[in-house]
Amino acid sequence: MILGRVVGEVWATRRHPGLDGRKLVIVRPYLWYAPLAETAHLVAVDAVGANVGQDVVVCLGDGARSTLGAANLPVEAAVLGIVDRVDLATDVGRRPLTFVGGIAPAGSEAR
Amino acid sequence: MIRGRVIGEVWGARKAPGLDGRRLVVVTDGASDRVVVAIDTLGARIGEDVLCALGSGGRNVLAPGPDNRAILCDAAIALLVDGGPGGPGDAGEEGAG
Amino acid sequence: MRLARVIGPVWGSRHAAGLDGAKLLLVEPLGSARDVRMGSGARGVASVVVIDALGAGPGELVLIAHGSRVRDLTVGEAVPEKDVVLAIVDGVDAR
Amino acid sequence: MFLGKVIGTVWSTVKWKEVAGLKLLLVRPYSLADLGGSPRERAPTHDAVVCADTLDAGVGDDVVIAFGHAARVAVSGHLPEGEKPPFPIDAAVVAIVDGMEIVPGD
Repeated sequence: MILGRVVGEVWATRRHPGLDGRKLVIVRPYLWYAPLAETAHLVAVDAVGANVGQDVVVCLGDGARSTLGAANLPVEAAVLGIVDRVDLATDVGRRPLTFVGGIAPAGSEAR
Repeated sequence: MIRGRVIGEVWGARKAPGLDGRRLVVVTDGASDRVVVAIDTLGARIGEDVLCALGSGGRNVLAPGPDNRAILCDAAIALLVDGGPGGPGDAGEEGAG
Repeated sequence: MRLARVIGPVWGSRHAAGLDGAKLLLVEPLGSARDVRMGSGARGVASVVVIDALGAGPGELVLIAHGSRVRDLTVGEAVPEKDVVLAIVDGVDAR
Repeated sequence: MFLGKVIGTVWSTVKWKEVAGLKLLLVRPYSLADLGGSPRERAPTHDAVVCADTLDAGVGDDVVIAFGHAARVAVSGHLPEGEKPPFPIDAAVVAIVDGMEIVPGD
């Protein structure tokens, strides 16, 4: 699962029937997000009613599909939680955390 | 699979039971700084060019077929290169030359 | 899936049993539309070894795909190679 | 899944039979930084990937692309639960974008 911020929404009428009735959101990940290319975004199905500007937890792969209740969905990522608060120590370990686009979630401070 | 070169060997007395008796070699792919530790069943020597299979491909080197999920292996030497283009370090040698 | 230019075959007599009779190619994936029009590989994109059952030759443009499921559905479940030539490309229209 | 722009089509004759009927598109994924501004100004910067398409997307369309299992499901039509999709592909178009709203600033 990854941590990200909902930065937008996508509308599409021509889409795979497996996406019918599902809201698609654009998520900017804060940290590593298993990209095929460094796209700095991913499109996820919103399972919890997340709004633009909210921090969310996104599940990828099989987990995303089972969150939505079926294995055979054309879905790679699903928002499964809205984050109320993040506590993140960024200076633990040998290398400080690097954030996608240099943007850290609120609550992540060196301590 | 990645095309790489064996640059070292790894020994360890304490290892997971699935690795008992397995030879472990260090392979670099030349193009990036990526280094992987792979199981070698073919007798690759240091300096030799190899093809290294990853994930389920690596398990298929040790036990071909779909029922090998229990095998402890995420990378294995699949072929010792006799010939072909693009050995690791080619770009570097061109640059130096 | 990616488009790639075949650089040439790679061979070796000592290999895993699953590679018996297999033809392996070193290919250079193409990136941008410009690469595709110019017919050369993207700078900085690492070359890949793929298994080919379709008979692609050096210089040809091929479609390659990656993954264990792709492998299972094409060359077979016992093959230790997860990058597969899916098609030999006749043409690309890119802008 | 990622957003991308369709930049071309690919055609070929020698194929695995499972891939033979599929329409193939060249799609360049967008980076988040590419998505600001008006739809006309959007220009993707990433390397192109080849995606199977069953939704009849055309060159210039913005699309949502999926990889892996999701892509194989996308070209399979109706699949009984538990059955694996039979197509040896790893990327596909799952939606054609009508519009998007982006608020990338923090």
